[in-house]
Amino acid sequence: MSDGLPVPVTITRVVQESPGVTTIFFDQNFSSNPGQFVMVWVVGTDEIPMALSYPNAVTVQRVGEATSALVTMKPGEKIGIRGPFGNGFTIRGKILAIAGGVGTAPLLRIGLEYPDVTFLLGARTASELIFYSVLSSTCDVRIATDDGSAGYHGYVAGLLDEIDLDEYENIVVCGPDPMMRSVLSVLENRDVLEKSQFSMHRYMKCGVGLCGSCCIDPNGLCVCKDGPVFSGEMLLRSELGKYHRNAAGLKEK
Amino acid sequence: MSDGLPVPVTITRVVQESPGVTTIFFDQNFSSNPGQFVMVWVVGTDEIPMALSYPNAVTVQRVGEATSALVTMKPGEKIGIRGPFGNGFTIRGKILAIAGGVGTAPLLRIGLEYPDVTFLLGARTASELIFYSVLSSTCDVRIATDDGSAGYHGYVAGLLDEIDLDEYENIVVCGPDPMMRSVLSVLENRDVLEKSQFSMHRYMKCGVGLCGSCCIDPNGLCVCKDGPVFSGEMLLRSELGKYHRNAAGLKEK
Amino acid sequence: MIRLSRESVHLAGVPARNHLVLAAGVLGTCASSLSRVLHQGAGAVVTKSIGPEPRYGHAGPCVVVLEDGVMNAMGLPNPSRDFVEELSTLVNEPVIVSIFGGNPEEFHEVAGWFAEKAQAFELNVSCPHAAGFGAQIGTNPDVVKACTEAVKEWKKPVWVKLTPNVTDITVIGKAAEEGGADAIVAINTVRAMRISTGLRRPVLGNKFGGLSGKAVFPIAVRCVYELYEACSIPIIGCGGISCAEDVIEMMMAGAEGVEIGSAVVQDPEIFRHIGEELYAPDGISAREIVGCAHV
Amino acid sequence: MIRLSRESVHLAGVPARNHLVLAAGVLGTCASSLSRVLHQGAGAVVTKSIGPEPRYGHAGPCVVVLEDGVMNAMGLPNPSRDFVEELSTLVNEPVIVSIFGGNPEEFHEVAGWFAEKAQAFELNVSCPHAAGFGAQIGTNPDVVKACTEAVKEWKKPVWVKLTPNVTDITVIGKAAEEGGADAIVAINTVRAMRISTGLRRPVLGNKFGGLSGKAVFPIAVRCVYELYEACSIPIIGCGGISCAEDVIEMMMAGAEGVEIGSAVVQDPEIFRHIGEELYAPDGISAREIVGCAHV
Ligand SMILES: Cc1cc2nc3c(=O)[nH]c(=O)nc-3n(C[C@H](O)[C@H](O)[C@H](O)COP(=O)(O)OP(=O)(O)OC[C@H]3O[C@@H](n4cnc5c(N)ncnc54)[C@H](O)[C@@H]3O)c2cc1C
Ligand SMILES: Cc1cc2nc3c(=O)[nH]c(=O)nc-3n(C[C@H](O)[C@H](O)[C@H](O)COP(=O)(O)OP(=O)(O)OC[C@H]3O[C@@H](n4cnc5c(N)ncnc54)[C@H](O)[C@@H]3O)c2cc1C
Ligand SMILES: Cc1cc2nc3c(=O)[nH]c(=O)nc-3n(C[C@H](O)[C@H](O)[C@H](O)COP(=O)(O)O)c2cc1C
Ligand SMILES: Cc1cc2nc3c(=O)[nH]c(=O)nc-3n(C[C@H](O)[C@H](O)[C@H](O)COP(=O)(O)O)c2cc1C
Ligand code: FES
Ligand code: FES
Repeated sequence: MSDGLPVPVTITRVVQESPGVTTIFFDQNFSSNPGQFVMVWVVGTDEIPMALSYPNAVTVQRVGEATSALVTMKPGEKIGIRGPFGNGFTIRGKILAIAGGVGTAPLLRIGLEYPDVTFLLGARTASELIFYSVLSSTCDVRIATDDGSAGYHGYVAGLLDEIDLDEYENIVVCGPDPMMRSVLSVLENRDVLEKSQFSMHRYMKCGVGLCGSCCIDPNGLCVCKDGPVFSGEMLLRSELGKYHRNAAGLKEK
Repeated sequence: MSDGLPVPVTITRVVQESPGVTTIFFDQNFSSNPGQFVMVWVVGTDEIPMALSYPNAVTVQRVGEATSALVTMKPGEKIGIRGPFGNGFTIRGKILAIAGGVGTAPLLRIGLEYPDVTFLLGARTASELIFYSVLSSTCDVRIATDDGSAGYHGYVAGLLDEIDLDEYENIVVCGPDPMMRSVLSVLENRDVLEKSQFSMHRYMKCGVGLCGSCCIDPNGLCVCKDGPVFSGEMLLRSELGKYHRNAAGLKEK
Repeated sequence: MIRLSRESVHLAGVPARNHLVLAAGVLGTCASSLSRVLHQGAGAVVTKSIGPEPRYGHAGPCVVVLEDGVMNAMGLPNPSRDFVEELSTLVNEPVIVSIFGGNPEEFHEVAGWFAEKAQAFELNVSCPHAAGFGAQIGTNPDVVKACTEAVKEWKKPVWVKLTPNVTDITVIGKAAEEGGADAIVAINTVRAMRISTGLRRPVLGNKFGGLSGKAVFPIAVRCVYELYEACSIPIIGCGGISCAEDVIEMMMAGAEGVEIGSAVVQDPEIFRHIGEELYAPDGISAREIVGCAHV
Repeated sequence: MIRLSRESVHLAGVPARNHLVLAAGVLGTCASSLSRVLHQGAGAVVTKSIGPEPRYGHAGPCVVVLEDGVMNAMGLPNPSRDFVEELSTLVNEPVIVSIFGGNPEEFHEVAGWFAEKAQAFELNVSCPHAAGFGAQIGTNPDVVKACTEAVKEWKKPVWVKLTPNVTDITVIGKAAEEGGADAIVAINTVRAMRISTGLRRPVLGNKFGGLSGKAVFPIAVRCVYELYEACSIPIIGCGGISCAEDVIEMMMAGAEGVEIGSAVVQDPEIFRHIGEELYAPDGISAREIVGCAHV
């Protein structure tokens, strides 16, 4: 029976992108739209949502049990992949990509595969900037670090001051919730919300719009199925940057 | 869920073909090859195999409980239809159809729809001949009755003496087992077995090649799925005319 | 196809907008998603099952979508008492609160939190994959009866949701009825497992899970039919319903209303779509067909 | 995909040509059809269940093919003792005779007729839709044990085929093991019903029937997995297998061999086709994977 069981893949290459971030390549390509994600089964630990940074790779920030297990895996070991799931970005024309931390992963393919992309790359510190060199070969990359150790000193949203947003047909954003909320505010103030798309992350268990663990207020959409990419307009009056729900459904700041 | 459940149909017309044989028309056409059959659910009684005599009708000889219930049904009442099942006849060129009794039903459409058919119609007595008038408008019909009350006096196989079998590309046969065995012998003697096809009947419960109740010796083929139409060559060394199995799987003569 | 008239329905004590209810555990953790499902045409909604303590659920994978169904082992994740607050935006809506516990006292306690807010309770005595809860309670008629009685003290309609993973589901149905249940919901998921041959282990983090969706429809119809013959309280049919015809079939087996869960995977607007097909101005009353297949 | 080496296999006392066995009741009433299935590549075949008296079976419809499975209520039609004669052409073939009865004495009697001819017996204590037989025996561990012991007196391998329609299948599995069974076969069909909405009644003549085919595969895998943890005798997996990958999955759950039934509807040459996919000259031994998903 062929069905939606996890597809077993074998890890072929493990690349350390920064002290906390690792790209795991495997032996099978998954065709997807940039922004779609997969559920990665870290056997014996958990199954977690991850953007496909490449058609055959996920880029993982170590934050807890499953990500720690994943980044210490070796070539030859196996993981399971369900998906791709979700909608992905709609991309056309000149693009502004705004990424914070590991939020660069779902935007990477946009930077690599589309012709006219300006990429704003933010991180806490220089060593945590990921994909800088590969992106600089294809796009106009600008950098911001919270501690000023590289590029603009401050949050990535600050980089927007120097950018003429009217030039861009699409603005695509991914990063931590507070970063996305602040970018959202800037875009609202500069009246370009309608061309913005944000990739959200919420606690996910099923990935297929069934269990409800990833739903966001106030409209109850599923990040896994109706998203993860939502328009800025839709998110304006949402929970983004205010709270999210954890695995138990309890609200957390 | 759409699936293989019986399709409910409403009886539209009931036509008495002979004292013991009735055609039941219903409000839905089933596309089939001549020789295919359906399972007719006589609600509250049983489900029994029947050839489609017309795309929207079965022609029923009253022999027991289910057929008795069926022939007494009235327009407006409902029955269930599963199928069509089985292979049906392969028809090409000039055709000789040989029918005994209600075995005319699966051959009727051949007589009506194909251009060049000679139809040998047998019955015990004149009143039991069915479809004579409708067939005579489209084919060359010849008649045999066991008691000589109409046409040739004797079994339908006897009619073959006056026929040049070389003229025909296909010889299709349906009737009671003894009649089919005697036709088979004649065709073997006249060396035309390879162009003959016989429609078999055996006790059927599933109609789909699963339960095994319709299997015939010696090769274990399912009459419902591998048949009901078999080549004369195949049947030569079969149980045809010797025995068959009843609902319990017990052999009967 | 038979079509029903759009009538205001009382489903075993719950004033519902139609006969189609969202099943427990599906899009049921947030008031916002419950409200969305109501807007999309559900007649009523059942919440995620709420228990005495917050639970974070089993390790993943928690859900796999199969060709003809879904298998899940969520592990009853729920925010427990915080869910009372969550429901505050839904006070006058047709919301049935699903609850679970390890014994009658816990059922009683959890129900008490919601006694003001819920239109009715659904007792989950049937989840096949959470140790100490669900089916481990729901296979014992005495415990089912005691849990029903305990929740009935809050004087709200009580629906008891049964597991099909028993030798005789009517024994449990009768126990619920004796305990004072206003309705029986049948069925919860069927205990199941799939194994990843590539990874050589069960695909669900919990190994065992529950099968739902189309694959279980014939099992659910059978359970509803059996319960209709054995019990006198209303039955809500659940399990594998994915189109209007399935709803009619469940009703003919004996269900006064139905719950729908897994079918949202294939069609997130399933309630609207089924409603459009099921109801017609010249439709007949559901009363005419409920149980009519018992001939 | 994992492939197996074509090895001569002893399936719980039966010298089989491969791991793929025809399930009971499917093409199993004639020696000629059993022989045909063997020629098409089955490693062994189980006959239609034979009982103490000839039975003509339930009124039709007896079988309906669903989108993802089959539902049947044949009603155990069988020629009883006459079947001894039927099998005479198959004496040295890998034929397992399925038998049923209403009590241990009847099981003993029927088995006795075949003691010379059968390679092994399979006890049908699990048909979910024949009053007084099958599952009505197979839900009671004491009766299962007694029937097993009774047939074991004939000193042939005895496989006991279990029903999934019980609260805990391992209780019955252990009873069979205690009774001296050489193997457990899991599972028989799952009790089910479908209703014709057009005709307003259950579609099967017997109303209730048994679900088989793809829909039940996750239930069958679960049962085999549970039995593997509870019992020490070999398990034969059955239920919904329709491709080589399913065979591997069943083996990983704990099955040493498999039985295949409903899949013949979609593909009458299923044994040959699965065999071609499953076996390869450089395949591994089944021993390496049986039960390997128990981690
Ligand atoms: C659509 C989507 C795409 C993502 N893409 C990436 C990516 O490309 N790279 C990357 O490093 N991370 C990505 N994440 C985040 C990643 O899923 C979590 O970091 C990971 O699940 C943490 O698991 P853990 O066991 O290591 O941590 P835990 O200790 O379990 O949890 C740490 C934190 O991670 C989050 N988290 C844990 N489990 C989940 C889960 N099942 N679903 C969502 N969040 C969870 C919670 O906020 C939690 O507090 C993505 C998340 C989503 C929703
Ligand atoms: C492929 C096929 C096509 C047929 N087409 C026609 C047709 O067009 N017109 C027609 O009148 N008859 C047809 N028959 C025969 C018809 O199915 C039987 O006459 C009918 O099933 C008798 O049912 P009953 O309950 O009236 O009789 P019963 O009293 O049950 O049995 C009378 C005899 O009918 C036969 N029979 C009974 N049940 C079945 C069954 N389930 N399957 C096969 N035979 C059975 C047996 O030989 C039995 O001895 C066909 C049979 C087959 C196999
Ligand atoms: C992801 C998921 C979570 C579920 N959670 C619960 C739950 O918390 N409580 C409950 O009683 N049933 C739960 N169920 C069972 C469903 O409510 C329903 O009984 C079952 O899925 C059968 O219906 P369906 O085939 O329409 O999905 C859950 C089912 C699924 C698929
Ligand atoms: C038409 C039919 C008849 C059956 N008859 C029997 C039987 O006589 N004895 C028995 O033990 N099992 C019987 N079964 C059950 C099968 O042997 C098997 O256990 C079940 O169908 C599950 O396997 P499958 O999904 O591969 O068909 C029958 C199944 C079908 C579909
Ligand atoms: S993760 Fe289950 S609905 Fe989104
Ligand atoms: S009728 Fe069942 S196999 Fe032919």
